[in-house]
Amino acid sequence: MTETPKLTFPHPPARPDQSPDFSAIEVPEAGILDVPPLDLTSIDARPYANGMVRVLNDAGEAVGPWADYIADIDAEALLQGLRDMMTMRVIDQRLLNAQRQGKTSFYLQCTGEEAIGCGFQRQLSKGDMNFPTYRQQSLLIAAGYPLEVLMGQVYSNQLDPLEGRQLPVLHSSRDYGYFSISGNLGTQYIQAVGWAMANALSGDGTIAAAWIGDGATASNDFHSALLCASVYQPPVILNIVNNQWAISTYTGVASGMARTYAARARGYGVPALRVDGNDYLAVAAVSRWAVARTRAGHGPVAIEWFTYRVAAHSTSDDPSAYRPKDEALAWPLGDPITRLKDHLVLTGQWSEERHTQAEAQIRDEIIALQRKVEAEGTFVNPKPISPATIFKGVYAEMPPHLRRQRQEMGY
Amino acid sequence: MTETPKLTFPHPPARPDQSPDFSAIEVPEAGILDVPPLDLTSIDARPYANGMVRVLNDAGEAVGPWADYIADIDAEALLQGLRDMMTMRVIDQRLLNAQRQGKTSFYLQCTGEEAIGCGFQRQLSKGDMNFPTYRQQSLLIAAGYPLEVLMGQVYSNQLDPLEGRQLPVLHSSRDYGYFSISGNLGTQYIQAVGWAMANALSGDGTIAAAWIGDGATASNDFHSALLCASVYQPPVILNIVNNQWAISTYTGVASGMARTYAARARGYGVPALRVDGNDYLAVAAVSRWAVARTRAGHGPVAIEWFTYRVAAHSTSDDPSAYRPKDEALAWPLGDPITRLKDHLVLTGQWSEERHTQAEAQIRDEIIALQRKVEAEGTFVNPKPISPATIFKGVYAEMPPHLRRQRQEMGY
Amino acid sequence: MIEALRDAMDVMLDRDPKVLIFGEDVGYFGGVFRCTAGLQKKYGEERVFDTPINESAIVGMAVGMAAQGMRPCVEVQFADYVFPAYDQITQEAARIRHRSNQMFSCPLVVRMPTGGGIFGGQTHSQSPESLFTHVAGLKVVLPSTPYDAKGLLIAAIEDPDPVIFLEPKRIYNGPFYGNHTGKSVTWASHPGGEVPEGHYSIPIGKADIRREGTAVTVLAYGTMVYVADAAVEQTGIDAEIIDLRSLLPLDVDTIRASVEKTGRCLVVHEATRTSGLGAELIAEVQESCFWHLHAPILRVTGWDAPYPHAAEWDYFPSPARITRALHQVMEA
Amino acid sequence: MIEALRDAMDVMLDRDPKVLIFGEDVGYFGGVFRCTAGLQKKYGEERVFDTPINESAIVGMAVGMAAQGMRPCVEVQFADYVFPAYDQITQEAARIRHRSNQMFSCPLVVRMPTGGGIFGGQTHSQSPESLFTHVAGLKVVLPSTPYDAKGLLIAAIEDPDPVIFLEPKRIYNGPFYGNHTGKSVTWASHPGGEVPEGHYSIPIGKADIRREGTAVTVLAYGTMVYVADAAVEQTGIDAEIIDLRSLLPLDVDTIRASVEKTGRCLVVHEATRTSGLGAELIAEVQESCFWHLHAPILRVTGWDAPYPHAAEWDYFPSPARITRALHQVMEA
Ligand SMILES: Cc1ncc(C[n+]2csc(CCOP(=O)(O)OP(=O)(O)O)c2C)c(N)n1
Ligand SMILES: Cc1ncc(C[n+]2csc(CCOP(=O)(O)OP(=O)(O)O)c2C)c(N)n1
Ligand SMILES: [Mg+2]
Ligand SMILES: [Mg+2]
Repeated sequence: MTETPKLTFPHPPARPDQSPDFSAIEVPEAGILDVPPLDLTSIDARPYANGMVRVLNDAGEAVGPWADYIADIDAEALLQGLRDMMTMRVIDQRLLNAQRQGKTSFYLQCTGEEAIGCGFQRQLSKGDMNFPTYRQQSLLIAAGYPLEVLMGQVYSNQLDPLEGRQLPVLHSSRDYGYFSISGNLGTQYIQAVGWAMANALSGDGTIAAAWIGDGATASNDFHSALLCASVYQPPVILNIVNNQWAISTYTGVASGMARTYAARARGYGVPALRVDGNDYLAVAAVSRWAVARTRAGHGPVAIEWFTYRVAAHSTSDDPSAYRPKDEALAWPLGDPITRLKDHLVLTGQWSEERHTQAEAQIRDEIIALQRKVEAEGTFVNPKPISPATIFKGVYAEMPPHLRRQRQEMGY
Repeated sequence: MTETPKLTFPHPPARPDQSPDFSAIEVPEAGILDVPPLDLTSIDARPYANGMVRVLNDAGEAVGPWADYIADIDAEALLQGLRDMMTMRVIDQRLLNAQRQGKTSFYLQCTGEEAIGCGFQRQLSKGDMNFPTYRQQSLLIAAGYPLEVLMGQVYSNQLDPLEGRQLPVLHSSRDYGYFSISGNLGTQYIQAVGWAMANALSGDGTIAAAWIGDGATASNDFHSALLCASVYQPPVILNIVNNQWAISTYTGVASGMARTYAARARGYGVPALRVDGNDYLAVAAVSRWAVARTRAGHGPVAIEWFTYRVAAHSTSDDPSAYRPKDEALAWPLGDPITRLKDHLVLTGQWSEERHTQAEAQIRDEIIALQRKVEAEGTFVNPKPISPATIFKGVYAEMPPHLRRQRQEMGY
Repeated sequence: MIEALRDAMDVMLDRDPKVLIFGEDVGYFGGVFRCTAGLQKKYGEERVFDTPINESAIVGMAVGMAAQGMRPCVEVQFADYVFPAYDQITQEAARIRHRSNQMFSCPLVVRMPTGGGIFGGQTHSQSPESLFTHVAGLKVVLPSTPYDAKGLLIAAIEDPDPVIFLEPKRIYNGPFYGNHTGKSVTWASHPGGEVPEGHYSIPIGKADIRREGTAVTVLAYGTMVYVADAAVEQTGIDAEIIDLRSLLPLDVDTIRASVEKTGRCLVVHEATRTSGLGAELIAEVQESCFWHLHAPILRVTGWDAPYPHAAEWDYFPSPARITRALHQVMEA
Repeated sequence: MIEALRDAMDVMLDRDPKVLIFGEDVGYFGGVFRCTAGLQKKYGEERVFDTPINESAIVGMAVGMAAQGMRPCVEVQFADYVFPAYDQITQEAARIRHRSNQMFSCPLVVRMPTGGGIFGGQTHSQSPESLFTHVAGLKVVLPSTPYDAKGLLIAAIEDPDPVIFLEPKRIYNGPFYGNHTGKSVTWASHPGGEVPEGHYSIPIGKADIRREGTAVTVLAYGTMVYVADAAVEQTGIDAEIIDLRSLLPLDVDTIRASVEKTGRCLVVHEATRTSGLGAELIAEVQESCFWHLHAPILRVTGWDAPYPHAAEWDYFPSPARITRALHQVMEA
């Protein structure tokens, strides 16, 4: 018991000079939580917000009620999920390399988190809209977004639908349900709530899905979103990707003494679940449940995806300065690709050889595609866009002062 | 069970054309909750956040563990509390009148909420700092703030320590532990956290108390404050005055589906209690506990004071347009002055006659004082302050451009 | 002007099911200035509703709705309270069209009462217009008559891009010529108070020549148009008074034509001087009319200090101050 | 410049136990630009610490601490992310001294990297200075050399009022003359890179004449000082280049003296043009030096559009654009 007030400062379990240590992270057994009714209330969501939905156990088996809930997802669909994740990872590797070669100014990987976007997106329907952050490329992969367009954006080249306006990875696609990404953290969260309100008002049957990182839950817009979702009950899924880090800052600085981010959401009266984000089956199951609930008009739901940021924050970051080098290896929830692969091998739907083969094939395809994309321009070898494009789309119609400035520019 | 998403819009229990209806408000019995240990955690605070600490029962008796906790508060102190509240109410009435006579531009009452500020302030010590809103005048009354200064501020006259800078009721007093009030809702909440952090860092043993209305809990700074308090554990008490209304907007628009505001705070990992704010003894007891806890270094605590805004929002407002006229009479927690008076009468420490007498005496004193104060200038009869005061204190030292502007003004 | 604004929203709610109105106290009650009174009753809660007290949430929701195709027209209770929403307005609403290369757009309106003159003190009196005119992607409008208020608000709601719509609260109920002890005038007795029924709009980006003249150009907007009127009347100087109406984009053509004619220019606004809109006006005029100028362009503005409560009229740009400046510009 | 800034904080942490440093990633890691590297280790977590990702919380805490007597110097990771804190900065920090009639004050510093040139796109490149220079109660500082950076940051931390401290990130590591394909220069080889040890300060409010000249006055700050240098060199025009350093308050005396001498003036900044600081500079100069001016004052600025990622160098005010403007000002 303290005697005088002293401040606390949350610390990660280990720093670079220490061994990774995740002993404080409780990993509940797979399969122990029920599938709640679609109209789950925030009060009844308590065990889901403080616990963790997991389907794949350590042996690689799919167990418990949530496994049953998605028993109809067949081998083909699971293999597609595996391929989505593998594709994502290869693209991350290739574009990271491209950045190292100076072919793009910036890149940012989602390594270790592939299951979340890949598994979630496959449960959405056409017309649904994601409001992603910069680390949700996996949604685009699973949505079937043309990879050359995705890469073109990263190279800011002729294939970039944004004509070089945005930083690499800040994609935008109305058709593939991917809202224009802001560099300002958090802003998309309340926008998703507004979009979902419009969905409800127009009765078009579509829903919205907001995405945010654990660090950015500290933002004001996270609060606004939870609050307004609780007040108006629009069809929105509020996803929180807790990957333990926000650049160099440990997740404890964003959570404080709160048990989980899901519990924080529950404080607003929004039902919330915490889910093993490295378990493709758990992701698929909870996503399917959440989408069904939301589409049926039971109001908002929050999901905390528990995962680990394996890569650096971005190409501007070097995590060895603030966390143990092999912390990712110690992560108790494993690697999402390995876990799904092991499950499929165990159940006889896949084999190690086919996996190795598939890996090589995906890599080759992407390398070939990448060459084609790079021919359309890279950072070191650009095919310039007219500078006048700067003035395009500031407004729907160009006002006189912009016309004068464009002339001043020489166009 | 709905089939398609539809928005909800929270409604008050009754509108002007309806009878007041508080049947949905659960009023727990007095005396049923224990006094928790000073190091109460947010997890263990559950019954306190969802329930309600009450000491005075319907018969006017002080009952239960919280009554015992303050058994040493003697008759004199309780009578002082009664006088504080009565003084506050008379001042509110007199200044409301003054506004109606055009002697001040604006006024804002705290009628019905007197117990909260009066009861809380008496538990603080010299050096502690409140970060109030515009409805916490009662803190100043109980702190012994000179009434002529308080009134002078409302008249923006020669006695106003702020020299007419601020709207009436936006007081400021370092010596009496009352931080400069902003007209922008919510901003003080995170500032209080910062102030308390400074207290902890300098180890001076003082604490901070933040105040906010139910409506303003929607503000970003409410969120920031809860979050940062949870992260750094400074010595701050986070008070929420839930008076059911925010101008014309029912508290449901600020709470959404959350059970209580205290529960929302608990979601951040901050222990929280809900308290009958019309029960002076409950206020005194919980305030004493919270101050002791905070000063002993157990970190932040949130308190939701459950009460009712009896008066109009301000002199610019007419509540008959949005709520039943006699809603206040139906309020299930009664009137704080009447309740404390009845208790004191019941226990033989006070009588109806002495009360009537005291009322008249307080009124006379305040009227006399008010005359003196009005002699120093009113809105219709100002004793002008030099216009050049506008430039004073924009900066510690006046920069050249302000000197030029002051000259341009003719000073 | 309140009725005109309400009328504009009424017309648009009626014409376009995508139009939504929301903000603090705007629903059941109809707004603290009564601008939305009766609209919830008429159009239902799904079209006109109350919000939590969080301006960034209000605008953030509106951004999402607008991107989806709705036409939200939201109220911020006082312009002084817009700052929590500043991020959503300047970094989001203003940017979404451009950053998505027109895949998404953001047709929304943020209405807010602006300016002093009601003894509101520093948090009910500010004029933040230049904090928005610096932001590419926004339009900024500030009407000075009920007629303009209605026509411009309709144009703002119909505009494909985000519009900041500032309402000079001092003239909500009638023109104000700067004499605060004088008797108040209502719009009923003023030509600008006549408001046609039904739908009409006034193009954003066009200034209005309120008074033709040859001696000096006075650039003003909102309440200051009337105070300038009064000062010009007092001096007898043949000033041309231009009511800007649209602060971004500016009607540079009209301004230039006038200053080329008069050779002198005075700018009047209530906002804090340094980096106020007056600075931009002066920069623009001196650049495009330099060779026509006979005298330095002066500005009469609010002081570089918070708006005081009691000394409000010492802060407010008075007819006396404008008169003095007019003489100064003419003498040079 | 990074070392100089760190050095300033180091000196102040050491001298004054009330000085606190915090912000996103500034603690253990030392900041994404490394400005605070090593300071937590040296002074402990109570003096230098990491915060949640919430800029309004960072500034809001700082306001409370400053009012209590501390001297917080906080970092906002990029100036583009300051907007959530805009309310706490402009309505609170800037106002507390005045509204409390000096009962409370708010001595805090908000540091933030500003400007483009690092391919950061629209959310890592903005120059929001004029959104702060409009706010009475604030001071706004923007150094262009390591020497100034250290002296001004020390002055800012010692200042009794809130200071917005903008750091031109393009010249964090060395001067930049506007040629992005050229080879990068480090501060080590530049006279402004010399930074004395220990405590010294440079008064806020004083501009620096970087280059004396008689033909035209160039007003610039931050990165643009170097780009202007390069343009002046190219043209051979005998320009006087003034590095403003303090944007609020402005050193009007130095500016006026120069323009009275040269009779011509050019303003250069990277921020969006409309209502940028250039407008205020032009307004001020034309008012105080009108009778000395031989030509309209021109401005070379960022375009009125979001800062693009790929076309960054078409947005950035280049030596070529400045050169053109210089000739134009000289020809008139
Ligand atoms: C408003 C704002 N503040 C700060 C930043 C700088 N920033 C970019 S990413 C980041 C960390 C975000 O962490 P988290 O939300 O956990 O997402 P993750 O990167 O882990 O996916 C920060 C601080 C920003 N982009 N926007
Ligand atoms: C940022 C901001 N937004 C809006 C307002 C306008 N406003 C003043 S008081 C008020 C209602 C506040 O209600 P609540 O917080 O419940 O406090 P109460 O008046 O009931 O004590 C509103 C909306 C404001 N002052 N500041
Ligand atoms: Mg993270
Ligand atoms: Mg209230």
